[in-house]
Amino acid sequence: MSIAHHLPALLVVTPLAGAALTFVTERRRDPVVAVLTGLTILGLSIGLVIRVLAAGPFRYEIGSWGAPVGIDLVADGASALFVLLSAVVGLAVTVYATDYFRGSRASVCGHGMFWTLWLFMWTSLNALFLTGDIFNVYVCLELVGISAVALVTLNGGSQALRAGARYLFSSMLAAMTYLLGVAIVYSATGSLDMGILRSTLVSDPAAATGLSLMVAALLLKTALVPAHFWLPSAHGSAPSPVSAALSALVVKGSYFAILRLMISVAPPGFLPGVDIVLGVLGATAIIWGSLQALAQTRIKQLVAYSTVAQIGYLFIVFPLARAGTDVFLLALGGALFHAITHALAKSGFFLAAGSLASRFGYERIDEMAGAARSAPVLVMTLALAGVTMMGLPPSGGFAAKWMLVSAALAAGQWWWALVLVTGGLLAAAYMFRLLGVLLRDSPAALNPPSGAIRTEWVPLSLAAGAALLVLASPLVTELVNTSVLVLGQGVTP
Amino acid sequence: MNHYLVYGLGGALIFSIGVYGMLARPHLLHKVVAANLMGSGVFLILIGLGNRVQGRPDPVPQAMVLTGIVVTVALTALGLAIVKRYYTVTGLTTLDDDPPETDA
Amino acid sequence: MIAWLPVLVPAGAGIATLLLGEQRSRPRNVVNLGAAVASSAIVLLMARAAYTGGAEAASRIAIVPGFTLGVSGDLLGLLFSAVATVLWGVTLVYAIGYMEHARDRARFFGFFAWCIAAANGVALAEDPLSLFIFYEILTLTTYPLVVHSGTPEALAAGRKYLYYALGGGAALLVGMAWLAIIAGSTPFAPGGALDAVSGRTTELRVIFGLMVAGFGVKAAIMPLHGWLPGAMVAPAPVSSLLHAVAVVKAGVFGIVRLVNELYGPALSTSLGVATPLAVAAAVTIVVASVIALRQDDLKKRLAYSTVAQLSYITLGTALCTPLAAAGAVAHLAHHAVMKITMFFTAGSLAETLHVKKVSEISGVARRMPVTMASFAVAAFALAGIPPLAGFASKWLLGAGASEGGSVWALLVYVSSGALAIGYMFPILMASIRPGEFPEAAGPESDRRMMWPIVVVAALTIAFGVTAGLPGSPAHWALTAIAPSFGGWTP
Amino acid sequence: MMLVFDIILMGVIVWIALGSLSPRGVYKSVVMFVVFGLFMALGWVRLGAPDVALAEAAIGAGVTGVILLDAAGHLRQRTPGPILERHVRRGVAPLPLLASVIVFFVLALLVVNLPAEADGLAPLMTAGAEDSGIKNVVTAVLLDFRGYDTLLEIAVLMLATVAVFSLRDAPDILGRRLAGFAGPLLDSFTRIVTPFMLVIAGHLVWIGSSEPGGAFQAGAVLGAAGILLALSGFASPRWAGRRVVRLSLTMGLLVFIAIALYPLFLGGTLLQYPDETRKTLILAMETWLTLSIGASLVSLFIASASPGPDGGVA
Repeated sequence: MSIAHHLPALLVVTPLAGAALTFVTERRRDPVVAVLTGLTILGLSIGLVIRVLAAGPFRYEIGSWGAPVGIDLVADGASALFVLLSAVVGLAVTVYATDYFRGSRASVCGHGMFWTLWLFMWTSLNALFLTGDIFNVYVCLELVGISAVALVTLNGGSQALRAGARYLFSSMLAAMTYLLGVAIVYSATGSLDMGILRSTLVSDPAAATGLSLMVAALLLKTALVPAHFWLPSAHGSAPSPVSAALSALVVKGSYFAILRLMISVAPPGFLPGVDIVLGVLGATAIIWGSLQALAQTRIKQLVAYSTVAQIGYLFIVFPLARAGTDVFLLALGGALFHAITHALAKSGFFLAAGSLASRFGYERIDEMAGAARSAPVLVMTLALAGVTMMGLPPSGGFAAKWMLVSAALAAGQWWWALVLVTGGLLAAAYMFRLLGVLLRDSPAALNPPSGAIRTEWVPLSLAAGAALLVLASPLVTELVNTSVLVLGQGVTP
Repeated sequence: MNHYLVYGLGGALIFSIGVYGMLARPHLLHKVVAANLMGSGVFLILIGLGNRVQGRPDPVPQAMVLTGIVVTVALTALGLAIVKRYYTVTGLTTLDDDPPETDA
Repeated sequence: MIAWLPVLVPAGAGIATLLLGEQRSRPRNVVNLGAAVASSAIVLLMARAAYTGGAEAASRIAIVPGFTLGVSGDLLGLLFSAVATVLWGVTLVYAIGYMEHARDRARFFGFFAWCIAAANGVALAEDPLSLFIFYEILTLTTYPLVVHSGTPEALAAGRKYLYYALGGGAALLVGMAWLAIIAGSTPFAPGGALDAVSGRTTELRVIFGLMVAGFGVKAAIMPLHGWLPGAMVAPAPVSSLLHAVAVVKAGVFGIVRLVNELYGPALSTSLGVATPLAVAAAVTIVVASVIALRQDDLKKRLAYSTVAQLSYITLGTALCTPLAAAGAVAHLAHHAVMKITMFFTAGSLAETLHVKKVSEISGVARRMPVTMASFAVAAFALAGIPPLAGFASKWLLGAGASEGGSVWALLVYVSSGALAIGYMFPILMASIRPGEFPEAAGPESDRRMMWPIVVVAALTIAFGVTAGLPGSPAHWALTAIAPSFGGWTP
Repeated sequence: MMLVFDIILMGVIVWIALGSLSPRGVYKSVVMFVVFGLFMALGWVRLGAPDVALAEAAIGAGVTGVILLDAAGHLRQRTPGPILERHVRRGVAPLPLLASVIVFFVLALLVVNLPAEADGLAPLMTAGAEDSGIKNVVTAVLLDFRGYDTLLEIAVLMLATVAVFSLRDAPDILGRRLAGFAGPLLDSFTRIVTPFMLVIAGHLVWIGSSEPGGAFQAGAVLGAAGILLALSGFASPRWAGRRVVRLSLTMGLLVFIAIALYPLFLGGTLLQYPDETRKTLILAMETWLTLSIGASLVSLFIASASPGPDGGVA
C-alpha cells in the first residue's frame, strides 16, 4: 500500500503528535516543533491534493474494518481543498505566532500553552475535514470547540473570559443537540457512516428530524445569524493569531460538516424546506452582519461582524441545489471558492490588524488615522483583504461572487443575486470607512517602531494569496469539480 | 410498554429539563449542571433505544456513551475552570451584567 | 501573448515603485519612465501591425468555470491604449516636477502606474467580462489617488466617487452575469455579437440599461456625473491624466464597445435603446456646458467641460451612423490631448503662482507666456476652430449627425461649440489683460512642468493638421469603426 | 415486575434532575447532581450496560461531582450570600419552559414511533469481536473497531487538561502542595481505601478485554484514588516534578499514536493491529491509557482547585 494511501491518517496523526511533543518538551523549543509540524502538514496536504487530482477521491478504512464496523476517512476534492487551505493558513498563523508570542507575552498568555492548544486545534480541523462518520464528527467538533475556547481565553482578561464562557456554553448546547441528532439517526437507520447513510436513507421522518437537529447544532457552531451572538466577542477579544485561525478555519470546519450532511448524506428533497431556511438565514446574515460591522468602532469587532456577514454567502448555495445539477455545481464551486478566499483574506486581515495593534497600540479605528504612512505594508494588506471581502475584481472573492450571482440568475432565483450584490456594496461601505481613516493625512510618527519582518510579510502574503487565487483557479476548479461530483452522489466505497 | 421505552422517554424528559436549565438559569454553575443533564438525557436515549435488540444490548451506543461521558467531563472541567477564573477576576457568577474592563 | 504586455509592464512598474519605497526617487522615476516608453512602443508597434492587417491574436486565461480573461490587439482598443500610454509618459514628466516636495510619492506613482495598467486592460479587453474586470480594477486603483492628500475634502470626494463607481459596478455585474447566462461567452465582434439571442428583446433592453448605468458613471452622463467635479480635489497630474484621459475615457470606451461591437449599431437601433442614450448625452452636453459657464474655480470649470465633451462621444456613438461613430472615437483621442493641456496649465498655475480661480487669472500671460500660449491653442481646438484637433472630430460628428438625418444632434453640437467659446475665451481674455504679475525673472515655471504642456499642445495641432493622413487618430478611428458598419469604406 | 422497578427508578432520576436545577442554592443543586449520577449508574446496570455504569459512577458522579463541589465552594468563598440570591429568579421562566416542552414533545414522539425491533450494528460487532478474540464487545468496539474515536477522545481529555493548565492563576501550580484536611477520619479512610482502589484499577485493566472494564473505568478509579490522596494531603503533588506530571499525562496519547502507526510499517492501515499481537498491543496500550486518564483526572482537579483562605480545599 503506497505511502500516498496513508495521507489522510498521517494528516491527523502528525499535528496530534506535534501537540503531544510541544506539551512535553520545554517551552523554548515549542515554536520550532510547531513550525516543523506545520511544514510537514503542508507537504502532506499538497500530496493529498495531488493524489486526489490524479486518482480521484478515495476512502481510507481505519483498521481496514470497512464502513459499517469501523470508521472511514473520506478524501475527496472538497476535503483535500480544505485541508490544504488549513495547512496554508495554519502555517502562516504559526510563523506569525512565533513572533507574537515571543518574550514576555509568551509566559503571560496561557503560561506558554498556546502551541499545544494550537496544534490540537489543527488536528481537529484536519480530522473534521477528513472524517466520514457522523459520530466521529461529534468528537472532532468537541476538539475544535475546547481548543478554540481555551485559545480565546488565553490572555485571561475579563473580556476574554466572558467571551470564552459564552462561546463554551453555546458549543456545549450545540454538542449535546448534535449528539441527540446522531442518537436519533443511529436509532432510526442503524448506521453511522455517511456513505452508507446516503445509500440507505429513504423518506424517514425520524432520520430527517435527527439530521435537522444535527444541522441546527452545526449552525450554532458556524455562528449563522441568529446563532452568531457568541462570535464577535470571542473573535474580538482573542489574541490576533487566534482570531485569525477562528475566523478563517474554525467556522469553515462546522460549515464543511453542514455541507457533508446537507449534500453528501441527505438525498435531494429529504429535508423539505431546510435549504430555503438556510438560504434566508444566509441572506439575513449578509445584510445584518454588514450593517453591524458598519457600526463598530474597534477594528477587531468590525472584522468579527464582517465574518458573520461573509458566512452568510456560504449558505446561499443550498436553495440553489433545487435548480438542477449544473447550476448547483456552479453555485457549489462559488461557495467553496468563497470559503477559501475569505479564509485567506480574513486571516491576513486579522494578522495585519494584530501587528498594527501590537506595534502602535491601535485598538479603535479612529486612533489609526494616518497609519498608511507609518505602516504601508500592513495597510496594503488590509486594503487587499478588504477588496477580497467586497468581492471586487482583482480578487478571488470576485470570482466566487461571480459564480454565485450567475448561478442565482441561471436558477431564476434572482433575489439571491440581489442580496449578494448588496452584501458586496455594504462590505465596500465598512471597508472603505476603515481605509478612509487609514489614508487620512495626520502627523503620524514618521519613523515608526519596527516589528519583526514576519509580522508584516505573513499577513501580506495571505491577503495577496486571496487576491491572486484567481490565477490558481484551474487547480481550484478542478478540485471543486472532483469534490462536487463526489459530494453530489456520495462516495461509493 | 417494555423497558426500553421507559428509559427512552426518561432520557427525553431529562434532556428537556437540561435545555430548560441551560436557558432559564442565569447562574453559570447551573448552566454546567444543565449541560451534564442534557448529556445524560441523550445517553439514556442512545442506550435505551440500543436495547431493542434480541440478546445482549447493542455495544455501539455503549461505546458512544463512554466516549460521550469522557468528552462531557472534559467540557465540564474547562467550563468550571473558566467560571472560577471569571469569578476571581470579576466577582461575577453570571454573564448577564458586563464585567469591568480589566484586561489582565 | 504580446497583447498582455501593455497591461503587465505598467503593473510591474507599479509593484516595483511600491517596493522601492519613499526615499529612492531617482530609481523610481527611471523605472516609471522606462515602463511608459516601453509600453508606448509596444502599443504603437501592435497598432502598426493591426493597421497592416496582422492584428495580434487574442490570448485568454481561464479564471472560473465559464469565465475567461482575454485581451486582443484590435485597432479600436489600441487607439485608446495608445492615448493612455503615450500621455502617461508625458504626465510622468509633469508629475515628477509637480510632486517635487509632496509626501507619499511612492504610493502615488505606484497606483498611478496601476491605473494605466487597468486602463490598458479596459482598452484591450477581448470580451465584455474581461472589460468589466479591468473596469472595476480601475475604480479601485483610482481611489487612493483621489484621496492622496488625505484632507477631509479629499476623503469626502473619495467617498462620493466610491458610491457612484461601486453602485455602477454593481449594476454592471448584474448586467454582465445576466448576459453571460442568456448568451454565453460573447467576445467583441465588429457589428455586434448578440445575433444568436437578438430575439429576447426585453431582457436585452434591461441588460443594455444596466450596462449603460455602469459605464455611464465613469462616462459622466448626467445624473451619474456627480463625482467628477468633486474629484478635482486630487493633485493636478491625477485630474489631468485620469479624470481627462484614462478613467473617464474607460467609461465612454465601454459605451463605444457596447454599441458598436457587442450589440452592434443595427441591433441597438432596432431595440430602440440608442435614441434614449443619445437624448441623455445631448442633455448632458448642454447642461454641463451651461454649468461650466458659471464655475469660478478653474479646475471645476474644466471638469464640467470634460463632462460635456465626454457626452459628445456618447452622442456620436448613439447616433449609430458610420461617420458619427468614427467621429466619436476620434474625439476620444482629440479631447484627451486638448483637455490634458488645459489641466496641465491649471496645475502649473496653481503650483507656481497659486492661482486657482478664473477671477485671479488676470495678467498671467505676461508672467507665463509659453504655458498660456499652449492653453490658448487647446482652447481654440476645443471651440472647434480649424485646423486644430477639435475641429476634425467635430466635423466628423456633425457630418455623421446630418448623414443620419438627426438634425437636432447637429444643433446640439453647434450650440455647445458656442457655449465652449463662452466658457473658454473669458479665461484667455483675462490672462492677457495687464495684471499684477510682473515679468518672469528666470524660467516661467519648473521646466519639467512646462515642456510637457508644450508637447501636448503640439500634439493638439498635429492631430488636427494630419487628420486625413493614415496614422493620424482621425484616420485610425475611421479604419477601426468601418468593420462595425458592414465594410463601409471612409 | 421489573417494569415497575424501571418506572420507579426513572421517576426518581427525573425528580432528582429537577431538584439539581432548583434555584434555591447552587451548593444544594451540586449535591443533588452527584446523587443523580449515582442513580444513573443504577439505570445503566438495568439497561445491561455495566461498562457505562462503572464509568458513570467513577467519572460522571465521582470526578464531575468533585470539581463541581470545588467550584461551588470557590464561588461561595469571596462574596457573601446576597450576590448569589440576587441572580436566582424565583418561579419559572416562560420562554425556556415552552422550548423544553416542545423539545420533549418532539423527542417523545420520535422515541415512541421508532420500530420496536432494531438490532443496529450489534450482530456485525458481536461477529467481529469473536474473531478478534476480545470477548467484551464494548471494549472491542472502543479500542479496535472504532479505535479512531478513542484516539481523538484521549486527545480531548488531554486537551482539556492543557486548557485548564493555561487558565490557572498561579504560574506553576503543579509543584504546589495542596494542604489537605489533616483530620483523622480522612486519614484513616484514605489509608484503607487507596490500596484497594489501585488493585481494582489494575484488575479492571486486566479483565477489560473479557469482562466489563477497560482503560476508561480503570483510569477513572485511578483518578479518584489520586484525588483522594491529594485531598488528604498524603501524597502532595510535589513529588511529581513538572516534567514527570507532563510525561505521565502525554504517555497514554504517545503510546496510542505509536501503536496506531506501527501497522503502517507492516503494510496495514492505521490502527490495524496484527492478529497475533492484537491482545498484547491492546493490553499495553490500555495500561498506559489508564495511567494517562488517571493523571488527567487528577490534574483537572488539582490545576483548577483553588487554595481556600485557610489553605485547605473548601
